[in-house]
Amino acid sequence: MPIQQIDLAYRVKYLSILDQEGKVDQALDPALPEELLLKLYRGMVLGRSFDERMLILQRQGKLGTFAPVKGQEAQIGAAAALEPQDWIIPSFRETPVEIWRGKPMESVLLYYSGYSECEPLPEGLNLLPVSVPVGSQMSHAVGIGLGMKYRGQKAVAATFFGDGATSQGDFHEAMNFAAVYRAPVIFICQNNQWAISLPRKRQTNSATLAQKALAYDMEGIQVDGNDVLAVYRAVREAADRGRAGGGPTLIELITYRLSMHTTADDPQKYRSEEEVAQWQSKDPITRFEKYLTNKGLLGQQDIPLIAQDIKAQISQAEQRWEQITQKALDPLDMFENTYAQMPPALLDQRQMLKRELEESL
Amino acid sequence: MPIQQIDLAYRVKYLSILDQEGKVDQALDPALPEELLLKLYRGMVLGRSFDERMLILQRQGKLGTFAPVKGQEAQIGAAAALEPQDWIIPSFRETPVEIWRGKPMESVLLYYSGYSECEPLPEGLNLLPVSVPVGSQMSHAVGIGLGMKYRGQKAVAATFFGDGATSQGDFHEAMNFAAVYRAPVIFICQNNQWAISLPRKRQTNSATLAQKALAYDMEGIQVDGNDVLAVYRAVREAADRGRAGGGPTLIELITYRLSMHTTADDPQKYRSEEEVAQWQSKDPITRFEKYLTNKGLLGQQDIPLIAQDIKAQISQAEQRWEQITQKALDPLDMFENTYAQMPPALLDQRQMLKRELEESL
Amino acid sequence: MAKMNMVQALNLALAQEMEKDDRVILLGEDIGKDGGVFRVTEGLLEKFGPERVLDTPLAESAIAGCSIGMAIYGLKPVSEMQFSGFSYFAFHQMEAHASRMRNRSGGRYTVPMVLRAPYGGGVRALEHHSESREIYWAHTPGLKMVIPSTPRLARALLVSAIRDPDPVVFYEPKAVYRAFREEVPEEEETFPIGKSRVARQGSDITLISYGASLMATLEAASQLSEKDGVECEVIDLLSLSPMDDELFTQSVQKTGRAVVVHEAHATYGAGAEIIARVVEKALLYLEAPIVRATGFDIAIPLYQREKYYLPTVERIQRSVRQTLAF
Amino acid sequence: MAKMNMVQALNLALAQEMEKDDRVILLGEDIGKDGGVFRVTEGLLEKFGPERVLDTPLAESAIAGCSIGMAIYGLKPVSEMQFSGFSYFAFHQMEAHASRMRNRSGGRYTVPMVLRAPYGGGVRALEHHSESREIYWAHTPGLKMVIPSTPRLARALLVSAIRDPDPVVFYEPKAVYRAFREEVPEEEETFPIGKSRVARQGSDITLISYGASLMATLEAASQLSEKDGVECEVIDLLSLSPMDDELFTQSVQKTGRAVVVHEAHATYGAGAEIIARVVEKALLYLEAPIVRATGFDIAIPLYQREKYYLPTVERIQRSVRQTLAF
Ligand SMILES: Cc1ncc(C[n+]2csc(CCOP(=O)(O)OP(=O)(O)O)c2C)c(N)n1
Ligand SMILES: Cc1ncc(C[n+]2csc(CCOP(=O)(O)OP(=O)(O)O)c2C)c(N)n1
Ligand SMILES: [Mg+2]
Ligand SMILES: [Mg+2]
Repeated sequence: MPIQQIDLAYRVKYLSILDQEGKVDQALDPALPEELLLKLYRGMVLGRSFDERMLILQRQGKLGTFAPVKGQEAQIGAAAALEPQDWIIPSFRETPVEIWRGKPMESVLLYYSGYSECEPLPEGLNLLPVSVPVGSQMSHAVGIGLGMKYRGQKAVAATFFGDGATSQGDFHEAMNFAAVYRAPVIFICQNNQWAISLPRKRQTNSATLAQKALAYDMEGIQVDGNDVLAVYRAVREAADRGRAGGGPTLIELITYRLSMHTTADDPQKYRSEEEVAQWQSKDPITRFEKYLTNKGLLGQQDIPLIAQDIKAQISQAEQRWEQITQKALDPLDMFENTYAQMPPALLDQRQMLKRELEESL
Repeated sequence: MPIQQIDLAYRVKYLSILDQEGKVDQALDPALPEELLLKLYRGMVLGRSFDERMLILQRQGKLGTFAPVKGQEAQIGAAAALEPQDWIIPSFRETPVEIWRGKPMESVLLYYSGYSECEPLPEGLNLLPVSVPVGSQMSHAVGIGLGMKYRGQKAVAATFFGDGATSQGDFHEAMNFAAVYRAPVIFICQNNQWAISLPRKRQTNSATLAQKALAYDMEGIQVDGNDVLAVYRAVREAADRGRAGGGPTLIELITYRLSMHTTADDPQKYRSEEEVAQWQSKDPITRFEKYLTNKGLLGQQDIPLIAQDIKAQISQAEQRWEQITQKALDPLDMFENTYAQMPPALLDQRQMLKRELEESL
Repeated sequence: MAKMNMVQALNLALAQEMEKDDRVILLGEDIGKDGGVFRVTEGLLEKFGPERVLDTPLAESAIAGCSIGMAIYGLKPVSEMQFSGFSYFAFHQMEAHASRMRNRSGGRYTVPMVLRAPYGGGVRALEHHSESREIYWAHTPGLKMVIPSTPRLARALLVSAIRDPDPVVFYEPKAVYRAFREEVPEEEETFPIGKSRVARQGSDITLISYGASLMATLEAASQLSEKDGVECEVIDLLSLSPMDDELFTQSVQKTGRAVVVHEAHATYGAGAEIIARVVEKALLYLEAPIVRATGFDIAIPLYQREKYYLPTVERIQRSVRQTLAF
Repeated sequence: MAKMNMVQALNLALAQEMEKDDRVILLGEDIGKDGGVFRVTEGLLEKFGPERVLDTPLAESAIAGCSIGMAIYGLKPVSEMQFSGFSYFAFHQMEAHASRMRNRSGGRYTVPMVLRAPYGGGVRALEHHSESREIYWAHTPGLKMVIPSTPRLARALLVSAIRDPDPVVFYEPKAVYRAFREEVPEEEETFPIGKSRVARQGSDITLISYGASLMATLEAASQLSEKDGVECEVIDLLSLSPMDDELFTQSVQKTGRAVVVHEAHATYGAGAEIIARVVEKALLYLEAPIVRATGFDIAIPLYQREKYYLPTVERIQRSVRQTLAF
């Protein structure tokens, strides 16, 4: 009949487990072991503390530009929900996730202090390096997911990106490929409300980012991204689905960047302090701290102890970092790893720089 | 509350007015003037005849590769629904639309016979040249739409593309921009079920292409693309909306490519004759012919007369085309129009070819 | 006349052209409220409103594609790629459409757009923020490719680029943005696209450079004059496409020797084309091989190693001495 | 040994490598049931199944991006861009990721992928189907760029490319696809990436070419020998990156003269780099300017004008005579 309605009955779920007061929804509580709950807490506190420390180092001129993560630490719920054989394909605001996965903090410091290739990542982490070109890493996750499928490996590839990244053509292409091939991929969008100075509402016209999944008939869900339990649960479910052959999932984490976009940015130019204050009250760490305290897992004296412990951990990493950079690294290293084997012209160039360096001694 | 449903109540409309028997749905009939109905008929027949003629010319070696349009002639409903101040940004399978808009048939022949830049389009057509790189022309429509908006012009930009093109990142970016800026753009997807050898179902996982509009909270509709009245109506509504500041629309025209992808393609390699036969019964011209006949607008004797008339029109265009190509066009022309002014190195190159040509005489 | 840095000079060019011509429209990421991450568009949103200064979603290909559409429609879009390292997301748009529309429409439609992008190393930036890949554009017929070296020239060239009837890719050397100030006249000034200039006169050897590398080249020239008594003629290329081969060829005919300096990779870099043109037009004047003092054939490293990658004053001097000693 | 055209030879390389190594996976538009629009992948879907021959949606950037992911994971993807003119949709993926992953991960991850693409003019194709823009890739550190000229070499080079530990962009000259047949051994054959070859020996002048232009170059050489008694040495470059500058430099040292032939645009084309290398390494041997017999600095025109654009046998001969007469 002429005007038919193709009813897609599409609804976007919004998942939240832990409210701002630290009260948990019993029915949805993933009931994680106490050890893991504490580990999650430590991970978040480490994320916050390391971020703060990096900011100081940056202001001291010891680090270059980097992207602070403050306010988005509940992201580690995602890392925790994954298995070691799962791959993580991050963007540039996932330092806590990377550390959870096993990236040494000194590697992070080396990278942001402008030493690049000197220390390769530990083997077997299944963690790709930071990806700076926005949106470009998602199709790598699809490729890795297809690889897993081809090899019959029961694993998933989880890729992280921001709200701004959803505007990129590469986002669309990766989502489409993943859905067409039912690849075991989790698309984790950290919707932190801003892409530098562009607010989420002007980034795209849709009411939610999660609903973009419908364009591919893919599972999509919105999650309180400041609620580490909800993040955990949503990613776990997506991972289970992916492993079972159920294909990809888009997860929109509703969160907020409390700090600047990068250390080169001045957010006061484009957003109000009220907005920031509002979100400050939804802090993912405070909330989880209350929950753990209420649950009796965290005593009042534990909190400063953990904080101190983490500070010590960070300063050990700093020391290792300083040791590495003081090793008088050979600038000629920069010619390595462009190719497996250096071609003749590159050898000549290396030779030239070598001579230059010798003469300038 | 923890698991909320954000109900988007998204439904995709499917519009069809004229059925395969030529019966019209009175309630939806756009009630076009008789003159326009006959013009639409002529346009479709011309589209078909010109296509057939081009195929013969191609097989004779007089044309290079081109993309036949057979089965998709109802597309001119879209051209007819637009006003002259509206812009048309085509892909490569819109020859009938282009001719409707005023592109001379000899221009089409010149292009496909490998003479490119010699004859510019008539002025003021507001019609862009064919765009071969799939999906890349849509953002041009957005730019033109933004220009109209900036200038306060009450007009729209209509861009055509195929089902395959919806997989391109550029499609997504253009849709997103158009929705964000509420640009007066009509995205007309000719879903002809195939992108060369890839069937629509493997191009993307979504049940419809129209639903992709939800990713941008944009209007989206599916239309019987073999029904010229439905095409007309859907485009007219979208144009009205665009002019009134209501923003962009995605229109999915459900149609079928009855012929090969291009003259270099052999569709028997990848699709069944049954499928083609099924779609043949939905031919847009037969259906419209029945309707006009029933309506008393077309007598049995009119049909061959119109066909003859159109043949004559085509052969006049062919003659003009031959005249142009026999004019012994100057190969040095190819240096024109890369820049407004030829840079010195290009002048040298032109000079060099000139000498070469003189010496080879 | 006010002393301005390059950022201010570019801002002046944009503001004045927007004032003069309502077809000029700006598009880009964070160019509005934020004024651009380098502040080149600072204050323009306030002055000209959101219809003329479009803060776009994060999608370079659409920025370029929209600009192409706007230009065809009759506007003069000046779009910003936040860093040249991300301009390749828009590469196919520029390659397939911006560069060809005039040609493929037989002159009916044209694309008078400018694609601005900060480029190059030297400012401790992140990965992908320091590339110098101007050749991608310069090798593409139908595009013009310009790189200014000083505030005053940046202003004049940007005005010329905006007024140019063809698409211009306009790379801005980040390392020069705030490096020094120069008198920039308030009144209109243009500089012809396709022309180079002599940045320093000399008779012993010709140094050909552009963009941020020009600073190091001039410094090397002045040290060589002081220390070695060698007088370098320094050519500031400015336009990579169209290329002004006359000026540097004449200079090489005079000096018989040349060094090319740029931070782009040596292989298939601008130096190669410069050498090829000299060989074609002035081989017999050459008294020594032309040496390339350029970036290496590796992605520019993170900032701690940049000083080894970039053509430094020392590397340039070395190259000059090597050429003179040949 | 069977006589094969280049399409068949490429097909053989793919089939044999897939047989030998289950990490080899093909991705591309219409490469499955259709066998590729040029039939290079004909029969491979039937033989190896849809897990190894992926007919992809129409999205070049995702094809490249997926290939990068697969390669990192441990597979060896060989992806097809239907025409090189559309490979620029994937340019940013190759530039930002394929070319740098080894470097930026300190060697932890590598991208042993091949990006195949038919390129070049001469087959009466549509717009955007005949470009020769290999320099975009060759100027990008971290990528290798290869262009075979004959069936046998195509097979050998493709095998080497697949086995190469780094990403290789592999351009296939459409004009050669079915132009002639050559004996191609059934048993394994490779050809080292980064090496050129002497395609014809001679002592009067060196012609340096690659890809489809090699046919015209060899024909010109043979006519020059017959008509003028001039013996050209013809170098088939094969690898644009890494470039084998030794072989052609040695040849120019012997002959003292050279002509470069390619269908890519002259300006910033491969010829420029070749000339620069000769100047750097053998200036004093040069008895005449090196002439570039190349495509012009305009987009390759539609097919009626291609014969004026492409370096024809006549243009090459003219260039040789001009060089000899210098
Ligand atoms: C392709 C590309 N374009 C532009 C940039 C510059 N840039 C870096 S981050 C950013 C905003 C990203 O926003 P979003 O995706 O929301 O991530 P967030 O920074 O908020 O975590 C921009 C524009 C980039 N890195 N890559
Ligand atoms: C960017 C790009 N990639 C590949 C091609 C080659 N190609 C031409 S048409 C086509 C299929 C297009 O399918 P669709 O969008 O459905 O349009 P249709 O041909 O069915 O009208 C392909 C792959 C191209 N022209 N452009
Ligand atoms: Mg964000
Ligand atoms: Mg189609």
